[in-house]
Amino acid sequence: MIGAAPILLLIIAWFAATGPLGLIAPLKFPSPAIALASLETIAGPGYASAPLAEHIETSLSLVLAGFAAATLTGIPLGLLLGTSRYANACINPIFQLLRPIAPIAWIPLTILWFGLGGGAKIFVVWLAAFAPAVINTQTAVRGVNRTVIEAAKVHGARRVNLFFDVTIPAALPGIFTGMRLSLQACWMVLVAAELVGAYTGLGHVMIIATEDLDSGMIFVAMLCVAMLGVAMSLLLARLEAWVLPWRR
Amino acid sequence: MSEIRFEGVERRFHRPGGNFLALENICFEVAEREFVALVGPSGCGKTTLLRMAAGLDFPTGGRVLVGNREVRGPGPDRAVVFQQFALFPWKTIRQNIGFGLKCKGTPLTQRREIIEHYVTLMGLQGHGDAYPHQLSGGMQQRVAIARSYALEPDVLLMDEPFGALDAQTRVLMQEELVRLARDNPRTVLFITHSVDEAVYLADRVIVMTPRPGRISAIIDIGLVRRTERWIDCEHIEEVMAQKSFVHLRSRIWRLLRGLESSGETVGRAMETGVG
Amino acid sequence: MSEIRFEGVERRFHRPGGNFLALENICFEVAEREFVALVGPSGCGKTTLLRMAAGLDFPTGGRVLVGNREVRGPGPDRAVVFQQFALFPWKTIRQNIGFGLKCKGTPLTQRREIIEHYVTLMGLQGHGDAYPHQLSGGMQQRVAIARSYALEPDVLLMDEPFGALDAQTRVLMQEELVRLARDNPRTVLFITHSVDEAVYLADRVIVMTPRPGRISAIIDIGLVRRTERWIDCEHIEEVMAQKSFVHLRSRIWRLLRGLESSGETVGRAMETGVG
Amino acid sequence: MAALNGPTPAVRAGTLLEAWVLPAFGIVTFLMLWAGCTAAGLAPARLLPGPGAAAAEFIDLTHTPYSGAVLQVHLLASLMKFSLGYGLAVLTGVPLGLMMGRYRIVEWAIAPLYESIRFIPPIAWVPFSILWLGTGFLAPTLVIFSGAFSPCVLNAYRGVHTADRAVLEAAQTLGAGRWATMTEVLLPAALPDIVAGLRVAAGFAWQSLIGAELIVGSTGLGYLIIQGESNLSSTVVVAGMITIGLTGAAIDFAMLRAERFVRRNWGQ
Amino acid sequence: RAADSGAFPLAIAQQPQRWALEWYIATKEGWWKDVGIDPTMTTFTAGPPEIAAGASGSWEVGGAGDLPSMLGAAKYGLTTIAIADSEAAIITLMATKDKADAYLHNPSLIKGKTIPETSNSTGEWGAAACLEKKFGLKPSEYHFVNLSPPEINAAVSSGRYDLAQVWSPNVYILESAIGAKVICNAAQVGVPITSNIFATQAFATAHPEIVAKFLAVYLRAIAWEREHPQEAVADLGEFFNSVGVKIPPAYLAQELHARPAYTLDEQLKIFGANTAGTPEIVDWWNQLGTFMQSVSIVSETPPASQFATDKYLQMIAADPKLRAFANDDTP
Ligand SMILES: Nc1ncnc2c1ncn2[C@@H]1O[C@H](COP(=O)(O)OP(=O)(O)OP(=O)(O)O)[C@@H](O)[C@H]1O
Ligand SMILES: Nc1ncnc2c1ncn2[C@@H]1O[C@H](COP(=O)(O)OP(=O)(O)OP(=O)(O)O)[C@@H](O)[C@H]1O
Ligand SMILES: [Mg+2]
Ligand SMILES: [Mg+2]
Repeated sequence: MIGAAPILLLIIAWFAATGPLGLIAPLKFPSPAIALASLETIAGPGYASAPLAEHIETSLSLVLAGFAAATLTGIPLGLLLGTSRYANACINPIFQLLRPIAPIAWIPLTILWFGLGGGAKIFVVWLAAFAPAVINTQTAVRGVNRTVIEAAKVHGARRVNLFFDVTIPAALPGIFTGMRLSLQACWMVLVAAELVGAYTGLGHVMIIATEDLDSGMIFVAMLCVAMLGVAMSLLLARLEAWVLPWRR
Repeated sequence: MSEIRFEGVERRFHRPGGNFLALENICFEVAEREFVALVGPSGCGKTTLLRMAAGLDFPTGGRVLVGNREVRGPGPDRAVVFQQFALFPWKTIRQNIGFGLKCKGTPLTQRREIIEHYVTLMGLQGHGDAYPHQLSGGMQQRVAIARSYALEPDVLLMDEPFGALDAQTRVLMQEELVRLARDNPRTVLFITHSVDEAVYLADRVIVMTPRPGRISAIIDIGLVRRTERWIDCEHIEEVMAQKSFVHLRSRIWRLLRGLESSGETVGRAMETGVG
Repeated sequence: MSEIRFEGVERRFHRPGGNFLALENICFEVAEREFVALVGPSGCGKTTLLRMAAGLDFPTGGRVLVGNREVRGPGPDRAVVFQQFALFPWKTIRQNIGFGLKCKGTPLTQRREIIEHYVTLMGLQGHGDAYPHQLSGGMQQRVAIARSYALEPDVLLMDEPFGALDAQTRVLMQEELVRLARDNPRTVLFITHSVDEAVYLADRVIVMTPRPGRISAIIDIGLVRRTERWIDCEHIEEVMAQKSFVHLRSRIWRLLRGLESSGETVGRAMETGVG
Repeated sequence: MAALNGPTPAVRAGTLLEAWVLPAFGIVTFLMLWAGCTAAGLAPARLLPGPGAAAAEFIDLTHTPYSGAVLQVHLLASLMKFSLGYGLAVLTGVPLGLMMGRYRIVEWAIAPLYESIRFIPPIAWVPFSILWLGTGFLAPTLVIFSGAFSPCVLNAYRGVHTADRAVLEAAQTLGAGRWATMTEVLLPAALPDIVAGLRVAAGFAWQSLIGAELIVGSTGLGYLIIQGESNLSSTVVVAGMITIGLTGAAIDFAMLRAERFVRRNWGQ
Repeated sequence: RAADSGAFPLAIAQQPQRWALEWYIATKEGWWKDVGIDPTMTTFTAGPPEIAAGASGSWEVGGAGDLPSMLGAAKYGLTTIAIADSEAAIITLMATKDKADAYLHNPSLIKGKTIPETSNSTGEWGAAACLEKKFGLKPSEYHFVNLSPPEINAAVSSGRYDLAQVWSPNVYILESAIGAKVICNAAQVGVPITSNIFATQAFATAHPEIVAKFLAVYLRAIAWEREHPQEAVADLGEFFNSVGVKIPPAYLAQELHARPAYTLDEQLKIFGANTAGTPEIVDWWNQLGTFMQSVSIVSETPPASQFATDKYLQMIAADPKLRAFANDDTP
């Protein structure tokens, strides 16, 4: 999905708009020079109490842990809600009620239950990434072609077979969509998660840079998040292609 | 104990405009190890009938019994070949064919053997590891047939299984089915649009009326087949050339064409006995 | 200007195991207003050929021309009836049939008229507002046929259009197609598994070899049809009873059965002229 | 005879159970767990009040202003921002996703930018949105938009890709133009996926809204919550959360109905 | 709206802080009309977004802590025109009830503790100074964790943390809710912290007389508070209520007392208008600038001359009518 040319065009447009054309004031959006200076600052001496590598390491491990937690809990719940009408009727209302509550709103309770350590941040990431995994899995399971299910049943599929040989493979494309959205949610909630007492991390950098009105640094942090997100999403796409060879 | 019985079956569908009566007062039975073919105009409810025997649909009136027990759901004792293939897109051809066996718990080596047998029988060599979307329509249907055959079930329910096959394969399959039915007879309910096929394969042919589907006539072929010793013919063309065959065939044709009045038809249905 | 020409067409597919040659050196043409039927074993590449004429697939060698211009994509000048219906599940039967007309910008009242005409012609009365999944397989195929017919295109590409129809409707449709072809002839490329159908309908029948698909023979029917005046027969059975018909039919059968050696076949393809 | 009842009565009993009994059971169990937790002291009332206290506060807030307005006014303020940002995201995101799924060239041009932007936390847009658009209605809208946009795009794109190819081809051979292909074929074919995307997007949008209100704005449910939190009035926080939950659930319910409708007519 | 009454529409940025009380009083007493200003208030929960909003022209005048003020000066020439209040006394380090005495007694117990605080704020500055000067701890001997004030409340009241950097009104909230105690404040260790009143440069150059009138209204409210302390306390309660701050009434007087505001004459003195040498205020700002550079909020601080001006205070002083108005001398 990634082509280099449009990105190059974009970078040229950015140079032109902030530089020679002067369309955008540096305070409102950094010019390449300012962004580069910010990058040098954070990569070398560091910013917001640590160098860039450390921030990246913190955020990356946080996202990975949160994503893993969300996937490992969200997909099973989605499968349950999708396959069992009764479980769905029972659990879905609670899920729907709790889901819209922003992770930020949970922060006080998070601090109460998990303190200000890694657990609290992972919990916040999990809160955000959980719902997309559940919803897409559930939708995918519901959408499984009925004739195919019938075909499996008449060939003697018991619940186990039906589940592992039909429901799961048929739902996998949808599950992967859910995982992609879930991964995105992980990164999206990074700032909120690192509101819960962070020393380092890209979200922390964003918070500090926001308070400092340092548009260059905000931009650098955004760029890092975007690039890490893209990299992880590409890995996920690879995984998907490998898991689903039967799709065109 | 695997005969199929329809007792006064009725099926209505809900449609936005109101109820839609698809089947009305269907009474017949397929005796154990009997081969019954169902013919009738498109939309008369053949598929619906078959789905009820499979346990995939339920009557809104009357009841359906298989082996003297009311049908409550699908099971591996009744294999179905669907009109629209219904293969598993995520399984290779081999995995598709082996699915039922896997569910049954057949050991791997034995399973492999059976799968290879059917891959060869259906002329699918070289496609065993392809996915369904990479095959032509006819090939997909052959996979679907193999998948059901591989289970060797007591009851076979087939919905136009040969409809998408080419003439060549179709004949091959018909002959194979007859051979199977001779060597190892099963209870078969078989839907087809080809009168030739029905007469060639079935012990009895059931002719249905258009909407709402009712039984118009039940024609006994088995007796003729036995007395005329069709079994001695090696090829289908030879059978089709027989006088008795042509006679039966045109009788069914006339029924389908509506050349016989419906009153007469009902009478005939009575006279042939079952229902 | 709507003839179809295949010039040395080749089609390879990528498969995990390597390239898969589906079609090889296909050369033939369908003249303007000619009706050509394509027969051949399942998986020999008939559908693929038709898709190329429709502009839905492209050759990996050679070229396909319609009306002297290379095919670059699909268009409403070439209507396609698909082997697997491909109806719009979210549109009612009427909306499905009227889709092409709507795209063309036919005014509503006129559209309604045309739709009603085809609903009646195809025996779909009372189902006009149902959704495809509420119809039987045969009815779905009738909708698909109506959808293409309604457009009255110059070129008709049909992939086993009558495969899922019941015998009755099938004969009706065949007769209707012949009537259409007589009153308002079109360029037709027609795939079928039924040799009878091919001989009854086509001006020429093209027989293909199994994998990789090549042209095995091209048999001219038109001449016989005209000299023997099949057109005078009212019903299909009468035509089928004619000596000339039976002769052509068994010749194609023998070709398909592989009773003629492939060398002979190629010679015959040459002799019949086109390619 | 047993068979005479057929499937219909069983189905009806199922829907009654499904529509009312089980959901009620679920909610009641949840409330009891909640009440139990607070009563047992697993969470001090200062941080997590019991359901009773929260409900009382909820009722109280509907007529006693808190942070300058009553609950309804806060809710309305949030809903206005939500509808604008979310509506904008749907109206631009879904067509974009369809286009990306349909046309290689659009995919090629847009995908890289889209793919990278979608990971950026909506809250990270807060400073830029304030710098560009000030504190009016538009800054929170931009933040909400950035949260809701990408599920719309992604699911529409996915929907096109998983749509039945044969149907698309049929439309093309019937002479469907670009517009007709888009609106009459791709959109309905992708609709089940799109609706799932809209549900996720609504969730993301709510979350971003709250995030935005925490930082800018002097009305809205997010603002109410943050004020409650500052004042250690946990009842206000929980009442605010419940309002958010109920509203979000209502939005989701509407989506679900739409999805059901779509699926029924699609024959699934 | 503005055109009808002929009043000048003015967008004002405020925070739910004690120093915004003056505008509340002015509105309540109807003083805006007297100077021909029609104000629109926007409430921000914190300084940084307020300063950012100023860059896009969302407001023309306002108030905020001195750190955001200086940030705005460095970024886009925000001009401080007066001191809002002095708040060193309410920038505190608090400890939970059970630990407060122990920490005061034996500061070495603080070693190795995790202390929630708000990074890059004057609060951090004050807390660090407290820990260093009052308790003799080096930065390496404790851990600061960055949290926003509401989360600090949650963290301390959850019982997991027993020390925190807190400013008002959270000081009172924690005190009343869980009995936490102040163990040090910035005033005790001599850190000068203020909140400021400012105007965007573009607006100040275009409408100096409006800025002066706006400031006169603010100063008049300060003078009025001196004369009506009881009413001021009540008004503070009302104001806090309207912006969603809930503190027990008992603390309202304390809040007013702990955060002194300055009348026109006092402001002129602080700005050093009448004395030679470095004005007091310049010294404060130099200290603040050093702190901001040390935590790399800005790479260099703007000179005081660019950061602040007493021009508008002088304009009021020079205009007898306005001066009388600002001193609340009018009958
Ligand atoms: N789910 C459904 N909802 C409404 N009507 C339905 C449904 N399924 C089938 N029908 C109707 O019931 C009738 C019988 O359908 P069925 O599929 O059994 O026909 P059929 O005899 O198999 O036809 P064909 O030979 O064309 O496959 C048809 O008129 C069809 O429209
Ligand atoms: N997308 C694809 N990928 C790989 N192989 C394909 C693909 N599509 C078709 N094939 C192969 O090309 C060959 C020809 O297929 P095609 O569908 O044209 O056959 P057909 O003659 O129409 O058969 P039938 O009569 O059974 O419909 C088959 O062997 C099939 O497996
Ligand atoms: Mg059927
Ligand atoms: Mg085909």
